[in-house]
Amino acid sequence: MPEMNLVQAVNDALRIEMTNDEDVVILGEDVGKVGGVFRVTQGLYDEFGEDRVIDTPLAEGGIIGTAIGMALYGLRPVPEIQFGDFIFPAFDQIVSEAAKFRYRSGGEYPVPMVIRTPVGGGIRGGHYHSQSPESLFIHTAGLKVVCPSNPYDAKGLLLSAIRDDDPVLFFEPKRVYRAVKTDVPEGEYTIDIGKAKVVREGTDLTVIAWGAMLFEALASADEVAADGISSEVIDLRTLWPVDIDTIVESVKKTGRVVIVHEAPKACGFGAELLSLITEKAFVHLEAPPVRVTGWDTPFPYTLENEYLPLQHRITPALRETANYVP
Amino acid sequence: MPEMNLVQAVNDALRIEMTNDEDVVILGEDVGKVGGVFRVTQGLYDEFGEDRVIDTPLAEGGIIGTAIGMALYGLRPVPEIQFGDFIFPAFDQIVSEAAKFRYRSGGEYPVPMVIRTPVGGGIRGGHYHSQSPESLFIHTAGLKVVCPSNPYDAKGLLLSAIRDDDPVLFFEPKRVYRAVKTDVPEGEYTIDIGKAKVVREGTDLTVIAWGAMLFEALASADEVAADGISSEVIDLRTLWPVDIDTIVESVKKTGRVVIVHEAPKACGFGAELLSLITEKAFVHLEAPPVRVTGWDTPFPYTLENEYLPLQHRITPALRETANYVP
Amino acid sequence: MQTQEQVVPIRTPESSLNDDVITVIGPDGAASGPHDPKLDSEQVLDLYKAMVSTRTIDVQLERLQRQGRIGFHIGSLGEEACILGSAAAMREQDWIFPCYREFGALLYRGFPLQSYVDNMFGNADDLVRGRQMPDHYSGRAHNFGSVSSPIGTQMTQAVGFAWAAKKRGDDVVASVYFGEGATSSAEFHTAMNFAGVMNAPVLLLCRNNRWAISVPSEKQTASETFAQKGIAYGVPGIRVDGNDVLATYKVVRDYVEKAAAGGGPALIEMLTYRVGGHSTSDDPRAYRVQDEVEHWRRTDPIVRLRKHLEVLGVWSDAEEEAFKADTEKSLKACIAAAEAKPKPSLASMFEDVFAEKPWHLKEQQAELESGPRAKSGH
Amino acid sequence: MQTQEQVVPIRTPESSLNDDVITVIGPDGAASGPHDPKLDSEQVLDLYKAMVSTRTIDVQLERLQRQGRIGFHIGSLGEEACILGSAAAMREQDWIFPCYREFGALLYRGFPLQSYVDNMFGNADDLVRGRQMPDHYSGRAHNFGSVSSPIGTQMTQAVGFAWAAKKRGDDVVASVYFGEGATSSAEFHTAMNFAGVMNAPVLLLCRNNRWAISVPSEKQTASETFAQKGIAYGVPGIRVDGNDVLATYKVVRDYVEKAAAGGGPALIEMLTYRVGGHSTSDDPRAYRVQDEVEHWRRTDPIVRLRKHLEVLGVWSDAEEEAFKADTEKSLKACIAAAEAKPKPSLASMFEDVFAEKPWHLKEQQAELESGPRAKSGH
Ligand SMILES: Cc1ncc(C[n+]2csc(CCOP(=O)(O)OP(=O)(O)O)c2C)c(N)n1
Ligand SMILES: Cc1ncc(C[n+]2csc(CCOP(=O)(O)OP(=O)(O)O)c2C)c(N)n1
Ligand SMILES: [Mg+2]
Ligand SMILES: [Mg+2]
Repeated sequence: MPEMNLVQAVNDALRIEMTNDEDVVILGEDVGKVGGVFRVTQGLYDEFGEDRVIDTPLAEGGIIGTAIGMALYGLRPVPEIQFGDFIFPAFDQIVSEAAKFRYRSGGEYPVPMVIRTPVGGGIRGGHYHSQSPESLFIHTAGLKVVCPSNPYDAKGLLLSAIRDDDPVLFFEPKRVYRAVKTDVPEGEYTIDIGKAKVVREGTDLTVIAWGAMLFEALASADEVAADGISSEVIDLRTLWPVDIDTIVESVKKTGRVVIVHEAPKACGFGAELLSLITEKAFVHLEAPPVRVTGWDTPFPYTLENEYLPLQHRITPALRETANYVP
Repeated sequence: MPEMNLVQAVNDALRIEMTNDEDVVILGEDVGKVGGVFRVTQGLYDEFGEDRVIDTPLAEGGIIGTAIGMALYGLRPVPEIQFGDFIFPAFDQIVSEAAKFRYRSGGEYPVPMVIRTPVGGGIRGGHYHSQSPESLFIHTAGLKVVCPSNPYDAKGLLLSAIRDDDPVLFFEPKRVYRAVKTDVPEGEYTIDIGKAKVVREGTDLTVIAWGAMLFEALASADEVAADGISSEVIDLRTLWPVDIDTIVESVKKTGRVVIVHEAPKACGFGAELLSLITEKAFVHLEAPPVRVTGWDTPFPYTLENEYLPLQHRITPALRETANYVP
Repeated sequence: MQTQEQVVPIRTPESSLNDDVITVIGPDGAASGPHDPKLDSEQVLDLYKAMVSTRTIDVQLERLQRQGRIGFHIGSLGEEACILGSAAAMREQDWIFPCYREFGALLYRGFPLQSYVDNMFGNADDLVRGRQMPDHYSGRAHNFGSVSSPIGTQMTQAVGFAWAAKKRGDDVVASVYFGEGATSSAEFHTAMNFAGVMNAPVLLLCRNNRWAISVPSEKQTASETFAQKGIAYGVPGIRVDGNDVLATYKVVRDYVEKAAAGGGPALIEMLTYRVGGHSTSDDPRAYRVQDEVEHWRRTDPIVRLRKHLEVLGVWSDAEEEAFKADTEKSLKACIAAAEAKPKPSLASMFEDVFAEKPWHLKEQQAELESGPRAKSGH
Repeated sequence: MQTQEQVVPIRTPESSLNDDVITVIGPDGAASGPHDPKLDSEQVLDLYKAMVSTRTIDVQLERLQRQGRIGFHIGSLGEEACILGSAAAMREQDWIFPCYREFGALLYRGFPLQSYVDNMFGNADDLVRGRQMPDHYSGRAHNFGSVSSPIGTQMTQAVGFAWAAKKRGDDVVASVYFGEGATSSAEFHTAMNFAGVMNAPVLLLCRNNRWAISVPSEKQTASETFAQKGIAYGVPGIRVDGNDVLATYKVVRDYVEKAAAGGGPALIEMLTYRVGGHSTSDDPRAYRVQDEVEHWRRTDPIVRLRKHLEVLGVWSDAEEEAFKADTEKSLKACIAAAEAKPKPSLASMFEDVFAEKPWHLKEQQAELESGPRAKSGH
């Protein structure tokens, strides 16, 4: 079984589905000849031609607006937004149009489309090459949001996303792009959208993370294991609709939970997770659920590692939560 | 003391500050001659001229982008977005620019600007004339968000907002525009941004609401009072930065809380409030905090009153929360 | 400033002059000139009837709204020629992406009047299930898009749709309607630019009806015409008399054929006038003078076409009365039926958000269905 | 399709032909023609030195980045003439809104080299407090805006800024830089349209350097030129040889004066070429042929101006070497100083989000300052 990094795994999934399905087209800035600024679409332009891998003018609103039109016709566009931070010029097309199209047309017009975009910090990108906008899209009814943490999941989830009949935001943790390699089976396989994965079993507390922060959570889990704290770590994989059963089951077992994400705290997805847990497992909670997140500031350049919820911030949170006595 | 509705109170505040300060300018679609589709700026065009009350071309991105430029020069623009649902073409200018300008420039470039826009349901506006986008802006570091529930607060808060040195989103509950009249003092007075108001004192549970839903919360509070349930109702007035002290103090007293808002539940502001309360008053909670919100669907037309968290949905929540036994 | 003379700016075209506006029907009602589509009287009569019934429906729906029986209507008073002339010029396999004033085009395409009226009431039979405001219909079965309120969003969608048809090798042209105010939107820019670069078979149909709610066209842009905006994108821009149904039909038809033949997109500015308020929520007396309205009433597209019918020697007052009466009769019947229909079910509110209902929507539906509203039958 | 002949589309201007491109410095190095700004040799030399030091700094910073001592640099190799010619044409009271390649203009305005280098290191003395990437500076004290990454956003801001100056009755013109790729952004459309309608004293300066990362200009738009996009907005569009510093200076200066006199906005397309990669993160060999680069090297703006200096009989190789050596020396000193400076404080991360720090940021700051990073001194 070949080893791949996340860039290669996403590229592999795209190649497979473009081979399977003539209707799958890629469009975006620099996705063609050069294969994207992160080289995720490398080789596809040569293999499938400029009608299947389209270098567009510099306008995210146009990329998503035309992609919606293609989906309305029956294609399965996979637009790329070069950085998640640059998705905002397309925000209106995503939240006002793609998200509501099926509903507002009484089911006449589904919009099968996967918006791929790199998110998160870790490459010293400062304000505009580091953000994690997931909660804005989770708040918008009609969108699915996926964020794999590793190459294996990335390939299986992307194949599911492209075959899904609803618009999916597919967030790729750019910090992981080349940092992590896993075995990735050749050919087709899918991972269900909406299913989380318990990546570490434990009994004392539950840690919920996704994307690049999963590895920080695991590192902290190992660190506190030395003090005899047993952490269960959940990789959400799909952010919305979230796998509530896996979360609640774990929290009922541990009674304690720490949620980790890069985005700012205020109205971040951590708030929704904390709320769902409190609503559904209130009587099982032995400690207040804790959020370890990016600060409520713009994303800084030099102090990136002080902004991000890295191991140095997660570990104390795990200790406090595990040792909490009312 | 004259009686005013919310439209008149906002208009009065605008007139006062435009008279005080030459640098205050209004710009937006239809704000001039006709005084806005809700007539909030009526008369200001005649009084202050087309250089102070500007009918712009049909482009929200241009309204906010040029308003930011005016603010950079030293003016205090008060752009109007005709409906909160149409703020998304300006989303990039608001979240990438206005919100981050002071920070990214090391304090060189503050952006004093008040974005006024009508929000919420209640006028049979369907998908695109009914939404409440507050959580998207609360999640974005660098923005203040205000939403008055009545004419008196609207005037005092708007005067504070225009004098504030940071960008403020001023959400006007359109359902309240002409439905509520209160005494409004003539001339100047301000209400501090960041201060909530306990509008009904109670001991059994805390109800948190704002804007149009405040009146539904109060109606339910009265309804359950008949069964001897004593509700404390808080009108947030400023959504962000939220008045955490008033909230926590009340919850510590009651131990039970119901949060009401029109926006969809997932990653709505209710999630942040519930999380803050759980983090700061965990040991005082006698029942799981409850959210009564819009459903996680687009905003419907015919079933508007089944979508909104009106009295018929708040009252059962108050009863259950008050009677909850673990 | 004298140094200016030395700098040669890009020359702006003279084509904004009125004599560049394509017209066919003269003051005497006769059709003439190179743009006469030379339709037979059947076809002309067919267009005339569509325009008359469109207006009849508009008038009735406005009344209905004033009576409080429907919540809202946005109409096309005075714009019938540009809407129906262009719609008729599209071939059966072509697609129409609406703005919000084109119900006449929808019905011309064969969309059932009853379905349209059900949409005006948002009842259980409304094809969009009462989820959107009146006049926010959707007509996939008739190669017709879906109305949404945000200005301009349909334009880039139409471009992508047309490109997709071309990629599949289908003989399909897409047309998209919008007002002159919408040319200020980001969507217009992106749609025009992508259409040009992709050489998409799409026609951008601009109803220049002079007003964007209360904002007159001269406040939308400093360019002399809207058609000249095509120059920024290497896309031809044409101005046609939008109150002349024959001229509109011909120009649109020519560019449909050009696009179908691989000739790419076009921007067509249709000069017309919004005789009514912006919608039933608007009173234009607050911002425009009645003289202007009167001036345009004299160029009323229906009066003009009627004159042409006289030249053709078809149609009579009697036939007209009978036709109007029929239209009103069938409309009244549809209204009566629509008004009697129930609201959509509570369950319908939670459907079609996704292809399959996720757990959280099942929970929320159960919550509503176990609440007082379910019992009271809302 | 024969019916086409009958339809007269808006004529597109011929002004996209190259002979419409304004040039002053000929192949022989002599300045001639109506657009010669007739600067004295001091002024020309001043421009030349600015261009040379800009390039020297570019070269050094690229090296620094390859050595891993700075994280990123985005330069202006080959674009020095259009950047400095236009910057020099702005009057002292005028404002410059940058894209991200205009550090040469920033320094020309008197911004301290040390401050610029501190920004490249994001250290404690960086005026933007290490919050943004390198080359994302801010220069209010020098009538210079703030760099942000999102393409195009500075354009509408410059229009509003210019309008505000006009409203205040101040004699200020704003100029805003952007690349040809940015003309596809919504911001370009809105900025041009608002500038035209508001008759704002603003110059939109398009650096047409042929590439938008890997996308060539012909894929950005189907229009023949970028200047002709002005026609869509009733705004004059001019094309100038952006590798000819004298022509650029003159054209920009003329329109500065026109705007200052109430003549309104202009779009100026400056034809140049991005000789280097898009940034230090980019390797252009992946998408363009070396011949193209070589061709443009022959029109190198510095070589061309040097030739003109020879005609003027000023400047020598010796002076040039000495000047470059000086520049490198002072740059090296700034780098050494910047590298030795500490990081910004943890506290600085929580400042300037708002004018006053709210409770939640105080809490978050306390949390970080009580954690291991504070102790480890990060
Ligand atoms: C993005 C957005 N902004 C504002 C509005 C409010 N609005 C609805 S119609 C309209 C005017 C449109 O004018 P025009 O494009 O000329 O079309 P017309 O109504 O004249 O047919 C405005 C401002 C909207 N629907 N969407
Ligand atoms: C909204 C947005 N989309 C995408 C990007 C990524 N990006 C940075 S520069 C660039 C190309 C810009 O080309 P051009 O406008 O010609 O300017 P140049 O770099 O050539 O000076 C792109 C696509 C961005 N910064 N912002
Ligand atoms: Mg109009
Ligand atoms: Mg470029």
